[in-house]
Amino acid sequence: MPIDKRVNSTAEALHGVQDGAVVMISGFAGAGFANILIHALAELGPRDLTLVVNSATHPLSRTHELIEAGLVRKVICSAARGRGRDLSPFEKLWKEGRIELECLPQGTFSERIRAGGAGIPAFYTPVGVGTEIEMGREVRRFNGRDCVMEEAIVGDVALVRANVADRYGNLSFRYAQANFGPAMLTACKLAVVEVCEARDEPLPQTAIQMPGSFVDRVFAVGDGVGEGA
Amino acid sequence: MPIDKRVNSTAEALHGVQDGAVVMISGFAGAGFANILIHALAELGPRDLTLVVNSATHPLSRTHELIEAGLVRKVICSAARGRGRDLSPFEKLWKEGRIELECLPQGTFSERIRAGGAGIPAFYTPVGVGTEIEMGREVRRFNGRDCVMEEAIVGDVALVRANVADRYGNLSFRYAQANFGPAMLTACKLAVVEVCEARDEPLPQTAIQMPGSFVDRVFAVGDGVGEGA
Amino acid sequence: MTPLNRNQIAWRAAQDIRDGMLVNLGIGIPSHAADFIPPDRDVFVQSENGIIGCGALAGKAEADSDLVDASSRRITLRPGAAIVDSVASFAMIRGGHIDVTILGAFEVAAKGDLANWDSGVPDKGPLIGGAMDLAACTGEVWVTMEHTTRSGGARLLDACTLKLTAVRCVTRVYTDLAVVEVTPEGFLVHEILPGLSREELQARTGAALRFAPDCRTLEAPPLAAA
Amino acid sequence: MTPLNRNQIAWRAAQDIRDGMLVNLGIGIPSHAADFIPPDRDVFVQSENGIIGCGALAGKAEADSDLVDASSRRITLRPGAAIVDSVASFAMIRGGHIDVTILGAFEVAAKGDLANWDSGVPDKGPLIGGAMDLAACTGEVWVTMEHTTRSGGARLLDACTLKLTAVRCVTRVYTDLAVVEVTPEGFLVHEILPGLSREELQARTGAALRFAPDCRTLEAPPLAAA
Repeated sequence: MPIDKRVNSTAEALHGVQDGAVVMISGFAGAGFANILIHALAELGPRDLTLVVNSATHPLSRTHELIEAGLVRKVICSAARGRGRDLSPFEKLWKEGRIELECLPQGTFSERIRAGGAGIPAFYTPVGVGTEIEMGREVRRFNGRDCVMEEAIVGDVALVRANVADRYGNLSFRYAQANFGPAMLTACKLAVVEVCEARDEPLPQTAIQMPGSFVDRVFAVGDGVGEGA
Repeated sequence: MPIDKRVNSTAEALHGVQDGAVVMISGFAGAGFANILIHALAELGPRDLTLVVNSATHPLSRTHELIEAGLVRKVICSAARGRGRDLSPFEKLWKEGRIELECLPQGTFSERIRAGGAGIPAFYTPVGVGTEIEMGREVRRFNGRDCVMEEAIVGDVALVRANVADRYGNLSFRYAQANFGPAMLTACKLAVVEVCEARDEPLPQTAIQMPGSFVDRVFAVGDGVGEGA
Repeated sequence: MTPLNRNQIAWRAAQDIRDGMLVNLGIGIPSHAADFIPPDRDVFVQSENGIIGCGALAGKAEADSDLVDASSRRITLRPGAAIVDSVASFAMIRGGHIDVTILGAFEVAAKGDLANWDSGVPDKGPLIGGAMDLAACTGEVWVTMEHTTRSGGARLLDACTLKLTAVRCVTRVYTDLAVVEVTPEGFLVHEILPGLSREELQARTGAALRFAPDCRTLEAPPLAAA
Repeated sequence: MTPLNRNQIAWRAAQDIRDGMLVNLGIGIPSHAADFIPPDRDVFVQSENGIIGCGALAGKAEADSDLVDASSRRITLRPGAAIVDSVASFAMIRGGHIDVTILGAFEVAAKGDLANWDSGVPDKGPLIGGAMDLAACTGEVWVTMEHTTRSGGARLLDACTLKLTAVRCVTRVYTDLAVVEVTPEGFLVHEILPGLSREELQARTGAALRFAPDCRTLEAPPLAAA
């Protein structure tokens, strides 16, 4: 049967996501949030989720909908501080002890996800040595420099935003849209992408930034609607 | 001063390469050999080199010129077997005990180079467990699976072939030409690239497969002359 | 009783490639499997040098020295093909993203150990290539090979005698005489060449064989030898 | 004696960016350094989200929600800019490929320890972001900050009191009062605000200061406050 990874609804896109799932959510600094999928996941309502997301508080990401709906047990991120003095939805629940938090250096966050997708169970990095990151981690010296051991992160489902996909799931991104997306797609059992446009004809080889072999489902949301609030 | 990484001769391209250098050479299966630079390095004649090259014996790579000239002390590779029954130049010297050899699984080879460029001093991989690769390596179990620890490889100079460069050193590759090149450029102190064409005007952002910030020198050799024997 | 030729072994393995799979095909017999994948199955062939979606071998006119597979063959791309660098290619392999790899072998042990990278030829240098990564990290590792050596020695063994590629990795073996599954209890024969008795097959095998209850005859269409 | 304003601190740091450098600029004062790089120097500004070659902030007409820097500002690209994903961006940072990073800070210790990610505000969540990677792995780590807290407390200290970002990493500090090098022997002042005595500067500093033999006056052109 000719491969075609395009689906026609968010229900199809998210089919099979269960309570307790580890959900990876891409997007950084306003670019690359799969907000249609995130919103649909909040409506679907699986509980006890672990979110792997760079920021738990970015105002342009709908991650907060999952948090406000009480679906999230734990967040693994590099940023969990809302803007201004008022507490963000995440910070409120975290302060109340209702969400567990693991806050990592951003390069360790991205590399652990990459390791999860690349079959590397653990690696060493000098980042975090001498800081609170060191606590509970093995420290080992290489070439005269202390490093901490970091283990891979894997997930059940990745929600990623791209620009154009083809039927094979090949992806191209606009500008800074990729960020954590490619790594997250490799690290999750189910890789779901929302795109502006999902074409029948294959993307030219030179335009592909992420091979479709890492992508399970593609959902076209039309131009721009996935971005912003 | 406006950045311009283009050089006008192989002498300029290789300036500063010294005896004892660790030289990384890209190329795989006939694509991406920087044969003009390799040939020029053989003529320049630095001694006691360590070559980091996927194959020590590929007939389309001029790596053999460095080996035949007696410039190579050690080879780190994943393939060191010449075609047919006759011994290749590498195999002759290796049999005579005149070249040291470290033969690695190809994924471990590429990942160790990537680690060298990415600030990862060591990582674990399941590849090689239960084989002779395990000898002399630390074995550690993660998630019920034994893995070996592999350390980063770094180099002094990378010789890489690309298709088009711009004045900033940004690169695009043709088809399977990239292979080990991008990783090697990140892992070496001096990153030298030979290209068909080196443009004054910048490559469009979407055409760049390797940012110029990893490239030190670009040498244009014209169409095709760098490939093959 | 005529053993399968190499193209027929490749054909037989290719029949088990499932629709939508991402497969990696080794040098030799495995590479020919690409020619025999049933046309109703949409399959991507990955090559270690970063090609995801190898097409047919290139004709003279279209051959391009930059468009090669890991065996240095000039190829074409199938629709939807992508190309990545070696680091990403092996991240894909090591990360378990390849569904099945079909590899040649010198020996396979009853517990699934594979020896396929060093035949013990004296003087020649070693060639590991991508074999260890593929064997250790792919969910299904299928081996295609002749059932015995040229001199009649067994290749299916209790324990390999040659240097190992990876341990406990092979899931199926396709030979010129049989289709054999590697189970926790050892070799289980699913198909056997017509006219070859179970005892004769066992005699050519260096480890105990069990036979599946529904063990069938091994059949392949007539194909020219590779 | 008027301390430098934030733009002037950024200006002063920018004068030390050398031709051809690849720099990363943190949020706040550091981000303004981009505006003051001398025009004879061709510099690439990297941002953690993968932009290599950030240009000026985007005007309303050209603003694009996908073309942002790590501070969520809509930007343009300079000629020759490239964009990579987060994994590659931090491989670049961790691998030491950034020449200099300019960061804001709450505290800097005499041996180079940096505290810049947690000011100890109660209730608010943590924000590490890229600071630890940049501080730990960049060859030159420059800090721009006010010399003291709003209440006059010292920020240059024998040992940091706030949570650390990285140890032994800061190489230079640019404040509104001085330019200070971090040496193996501690803080070494290279420039001091005109009209401010060495004793006065020491009184506002929580660690012993030494003064370079050629210690100069700290000067910056008039610039509107940031």
